[in-house]
Amino acid sequence: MNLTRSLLKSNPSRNLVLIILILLLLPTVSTDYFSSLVGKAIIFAIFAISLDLAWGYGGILSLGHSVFFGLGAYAFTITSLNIGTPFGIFLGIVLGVFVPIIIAALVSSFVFFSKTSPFYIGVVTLSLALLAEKMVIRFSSFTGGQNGLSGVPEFPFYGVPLYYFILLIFVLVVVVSSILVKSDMGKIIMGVRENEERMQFLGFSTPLVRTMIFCLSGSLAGFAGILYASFDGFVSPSLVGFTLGTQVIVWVAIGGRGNIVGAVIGALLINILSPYFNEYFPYVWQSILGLFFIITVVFFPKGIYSFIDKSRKSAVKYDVTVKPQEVKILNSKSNILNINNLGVSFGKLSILKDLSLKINTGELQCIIGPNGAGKTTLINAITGRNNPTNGTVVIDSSSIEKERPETIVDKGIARTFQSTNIVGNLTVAENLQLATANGKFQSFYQNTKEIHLSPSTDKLLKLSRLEEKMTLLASELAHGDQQLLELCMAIALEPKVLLLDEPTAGLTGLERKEIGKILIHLAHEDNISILVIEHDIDFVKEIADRVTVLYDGTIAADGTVDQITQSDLVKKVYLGGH
Amino acid sequence: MSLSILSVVLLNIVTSIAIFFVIAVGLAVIFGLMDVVNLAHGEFVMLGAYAAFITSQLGLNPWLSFVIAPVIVAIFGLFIEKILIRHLYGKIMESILATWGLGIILRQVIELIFGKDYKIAPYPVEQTVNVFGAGYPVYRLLIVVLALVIVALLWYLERKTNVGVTVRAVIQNPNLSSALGININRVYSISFVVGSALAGLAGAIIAPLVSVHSGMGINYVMNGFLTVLVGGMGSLFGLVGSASLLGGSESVFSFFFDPVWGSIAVILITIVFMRFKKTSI
Amino acid sequence: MKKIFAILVMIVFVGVLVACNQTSGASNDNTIKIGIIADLSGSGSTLGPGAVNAAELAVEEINAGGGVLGKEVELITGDSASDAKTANDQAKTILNKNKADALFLMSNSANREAMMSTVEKSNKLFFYTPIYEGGSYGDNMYFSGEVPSQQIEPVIPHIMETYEAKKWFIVGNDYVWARKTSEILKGAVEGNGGEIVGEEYVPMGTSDFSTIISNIQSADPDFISVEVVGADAISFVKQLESMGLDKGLFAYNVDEDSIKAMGKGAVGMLEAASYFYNLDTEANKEYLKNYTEKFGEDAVRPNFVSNSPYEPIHIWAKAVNEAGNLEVKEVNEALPTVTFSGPKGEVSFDGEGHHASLPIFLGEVGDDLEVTIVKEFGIIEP
Amino acid sequence: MSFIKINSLTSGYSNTVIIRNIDIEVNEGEVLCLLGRNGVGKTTLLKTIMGLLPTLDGECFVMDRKVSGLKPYQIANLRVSYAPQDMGIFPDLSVGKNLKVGYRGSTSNFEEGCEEAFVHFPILKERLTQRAGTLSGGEKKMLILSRCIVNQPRLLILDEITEGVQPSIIDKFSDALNDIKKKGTTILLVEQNVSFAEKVADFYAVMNQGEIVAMDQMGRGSKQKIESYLVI
Repeated sequence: MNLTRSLLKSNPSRNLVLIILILLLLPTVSTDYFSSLVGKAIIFAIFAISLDLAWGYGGILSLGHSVFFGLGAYAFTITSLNIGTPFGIFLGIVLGVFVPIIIAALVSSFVFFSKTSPFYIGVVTLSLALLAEKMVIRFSSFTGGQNGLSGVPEFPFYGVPLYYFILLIFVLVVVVSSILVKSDMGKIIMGVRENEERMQFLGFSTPLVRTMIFCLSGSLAGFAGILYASFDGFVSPSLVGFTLGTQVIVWVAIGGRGNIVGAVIGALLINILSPYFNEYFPYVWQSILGLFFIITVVFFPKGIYSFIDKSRKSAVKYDVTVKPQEVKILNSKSNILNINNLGVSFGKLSILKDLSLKINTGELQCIIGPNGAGKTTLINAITGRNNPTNGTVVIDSSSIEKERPETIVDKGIARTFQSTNIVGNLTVAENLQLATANGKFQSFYQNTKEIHLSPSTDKLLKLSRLEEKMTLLASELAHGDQQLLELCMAIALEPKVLLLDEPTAGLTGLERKEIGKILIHLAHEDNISILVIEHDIDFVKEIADRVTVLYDGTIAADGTVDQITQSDLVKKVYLGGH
Repeated sequence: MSLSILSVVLLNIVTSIAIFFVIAVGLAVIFGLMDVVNLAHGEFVMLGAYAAFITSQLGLNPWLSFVIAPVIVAIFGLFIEKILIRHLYGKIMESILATWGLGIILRQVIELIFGKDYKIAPYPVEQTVNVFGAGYPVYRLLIVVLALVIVALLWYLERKTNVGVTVRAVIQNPNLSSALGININRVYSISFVVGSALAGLAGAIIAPLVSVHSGMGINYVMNGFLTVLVGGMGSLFGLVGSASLLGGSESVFSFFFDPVWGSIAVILITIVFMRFKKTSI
Repeated sequence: MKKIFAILVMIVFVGVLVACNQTSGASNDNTIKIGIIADLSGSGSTLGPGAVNAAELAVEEINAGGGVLGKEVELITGDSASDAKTANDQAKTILNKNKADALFLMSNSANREAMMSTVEKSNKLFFYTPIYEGGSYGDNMYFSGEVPSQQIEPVIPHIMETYEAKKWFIVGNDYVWARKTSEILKGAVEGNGGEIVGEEYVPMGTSDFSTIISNIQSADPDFISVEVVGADAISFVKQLESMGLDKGLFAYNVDEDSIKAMGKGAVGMLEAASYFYNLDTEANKEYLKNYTEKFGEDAVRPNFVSNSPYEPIHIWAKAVNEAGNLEVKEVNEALPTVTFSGPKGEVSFDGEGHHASLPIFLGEVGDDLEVTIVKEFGIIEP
Repeated sequence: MSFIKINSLTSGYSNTVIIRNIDIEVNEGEVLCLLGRNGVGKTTLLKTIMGLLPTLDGECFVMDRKVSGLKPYQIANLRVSYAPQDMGIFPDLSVGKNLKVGYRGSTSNFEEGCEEAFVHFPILKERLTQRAGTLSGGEKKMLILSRCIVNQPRLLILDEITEGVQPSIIDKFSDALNDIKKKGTTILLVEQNVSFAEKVADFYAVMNQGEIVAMDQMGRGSKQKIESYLVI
């Protein structure tokens, strides 16, 4: 019951319930013709939800979502027509859902698991739509070619009138997808949309998250395709083609992306109204629709639903609980991270040259060096942002130099970035919650309002006064606070090794002192090995156990603060005449 | 295969590449510069073809269509930039949707003005040249020459004048460019107008080869779009290369297998090529 | 405030729905409704407006002659947008919402297939009017266009003999009609001692035929069977001409406006169809006079594709009057018994396959790009 | 006659006011340094003067011309050079082309300006054809300052030009700025590095929470005073 109440509580849910009620009562007051029109519109609304899951929530620009819709329709039609009997129909339904999943998984493995631009997925899906349409026409012996296939068997309805059956499925889809996007997993999906890199360095396999949501979206689109084929009794190449792919984007965009209600409203509105435009203005109806799209896109880029739903992300309170302090086996002064002969080069330009470095347990080590010495590159190479050209990086006797960032995080290495890297569109609390997930997939239905923090994270949270700002959006924080939040998130991962890239840039002296204390505490009390890139030599003097000087891609000096500041070499290359 | 057929086939490949290029170049200017995907590009090409048709209807020399079409479409482009495209800079998704709507409207407006029937634009030259015994139309060779002229002109603009630096600066960082004294809106308007003019020229170039009708643009916009994607943004020679790759493989596959495989090859090459290309959008 | 606004928007939305719904109810007892769906926009739109004209003229003539069962016939027009989904939506609008008694479709086969289940469920009469690949059947469905056998079987022996056409090359769009036509053409050519030296199928919307033309050059046929349609056919013939290829051309599905757009390349092309604008008969002259009177000098010229709804509408009216009521079963029985004589000659449906027997003419394109009839084959059964 | 005159300027992002009621006057040839903790609105003020953010209230004059409401490029064309805090270069253009962007003078003047900049930053001359994106952080800042020198501005606006620059290079920055100052250029700069500010500025202003809380001539003892504000 809690679930129903929470669904009814927020504004969008109430609107959805209203829409569903209207649809439920519709057949009692309307003609068969109108019900069948609306029935089809409802199927397209399911299709629109599937796109919205991928595009609006997952940030996956799918320009050819019709491929999944059409494949579902064709797989169902071909199977059920050729096999017949109830078995054929059920096999058709299974295939109609699984063929799109397989295609979505193939596309995902091709796109998400390599470094390509975010727009590439759009190109691939668009091309796929063009390709699928040509293939369907080419292999006409299976697909009926241009003429399509008719006589598609009806979905097994178990006596429920067709319209209500479709409505029932629609309600299910709406409820399930609303729960999904609000769940803990939903937050992860949105986190990946907002800031893929940060999510990677929080230990999430972002390609896997994207693959998951894309396959889910594909299967839902395929299912909508099955319903469509069965409802309309006919499939044709246009179901897989580029035009339908564009149309569904238009529906979602007009309704409002990133919002289930918006997608539903857009799809219903356009699909119900266009036959009327066609009837009353047969020669210009498409232009009228075209004009409508343009006006919506240009003047109401958030879609028409944004007018109805002005509800801002409500300030949800989170309960913070603190884990008991873990007793760590103190293996002090042993080295935890070994870097041997590490080399990084981009083309002919070599940034790091055969660099070897050991990081000791519980030690706070600072790296200084002139600009361009390769300090950030070193951190990038350790954390898998740029895989090194040669050499090894070993943590706890396992080599990580060829691993992906999330695997490295899993081994216990956390980092921050020079320019802050947080999930701006989520609240401070949600950012922390993502960090405490430790890269694991979370519940697909629960919406946890609890954060389970490690004692040191909790300490930092209190010291930084971020505790008072938990309900703010991360993007609304001041620059310094954002930097602190990022540090909190890195510590929340409970790493063995913490790599910080200029954590105090842009902070005042007082703030620096506070952070310095926390860092010392983390290293000496919680036994975390910390590597800090720092410019401010006074700050370094305050905090460092050990200082390493990086110059021209190699280590120029290594030792205590005093040893380093006395060194002539260091004076020459770094401190200038001071 | 006889020598004459072989040479005709080779010439066909070259002209196909030239056609791919002239269609894509206007789209590339607009996409590369403004992050605006002009899905109505095909309709701009169609307008160019109608301009060629009008030229012949007015009894003017068909050669004039190569001037009239770019000018008419450029003026139209200026108008569209002012009322629509201006709102879409840097918004890829919105631009796709809005220009899709624009394309629909353009098709229907052209139908209302000129009717729905097929129009013809005459060839400026009708002669054929003898290639190892087979006749080959001079006009197709002219397309290649025109494509080369466009390449040379754009190359000169990009490399040899300050226009190139300005344009590339605006692509990379519009805000900074503005703070350095560049009127970015003017750069955008001009680029959109240049892109439109190139689309118009493309329309005039292909008009004599095909039937001119309101729906003709749809056949071109996708290949143009794929060519731009493979060629990369703001790189003239990248575009020439991608037109060669896609146009060439379409011709070769069409000749040895069948035209459906030709168009399938174009799509597959695009997907695979972009996956392994280092710098992409 | 937000809530009130939200509820207001919802009310407006519902209001629109209800309003849309209201319009469907009213049916006027004094009229009998029929519907025509044609491609008024999209790829097929060159032929759509002519089809609506033909239908309007037929309905006007029927009403002038006393209507059907003493009532006036009302024509409802729908745009298929050359798209299957839209075509089906329009079929539903016409049959289910407006309760028309017969639906006439002048569009491609895919759009016909798309509306099949709608038509079957409605239990109304359905007429598919343009040229198509043949082979379809439905209890309440009638097909009045040319099928490949009508255009090929009587015609090919004549062409092969008269024009010494032994070697044929097929160029078609990759879809059912062209494949079916090719199949029948192959039988006819090979049965008369000729051979097919090559065949190529291109996707719809192909604009560059240069590689196809290279293939034709190397195969060196006497005649090319032109099975590409619409804009593609125009591009094909124009490019054929520009490459200097002078082969015989035989077409089935090229309307006369398209021939004009092909220019010089079309000169000498042969085409078999049930109607040409230049048909030199009294009936046709009369028809064209009425047509021009109604739609003006600038109206699109009727051709065998776009004008195809004209005859079946008349036949339907005659059959309903014959049956004496609108019961589908009785009209079905009456339909094979009536014959309508219009501009092309006598047209009638056979009771078995529900296809039309049509007169077939062979036309040749002259230097002025007008078609002259060079041979009449009489009424050919489907 | 003051060169820059700002009257009760209020500005911010969409609905959030970041700075309010700022009054500043700078005479021609003077250098004013804005100091303050992070997030107090220093960058916002500079962006508002440059027209990159909308003025919500008040007005701003440069050389007696009202610049509030003008577009950034119009302000730049009054010979105002601006060095933003981040993203100040075009990473895919070469160093040479970066210097050229927006330059409108004659070629000979351009070359002269370049030579002037290379006196201070000879490393840029070596890297003229290198892609600017491959420069190190400090070199990028050199490039940004050099572009300002090349344009021979009458007003120079610098946003944390020394951020992330090593101490030995910072000295060169102050030398360069003092050279520009000698030519009568007015300079407005935002700094975190108080010692650097001390070396180049005539006046300083300290900002806190969107307002100016102190403004004085730079001189002996200023550093202590400023630092007392910064540790509040």
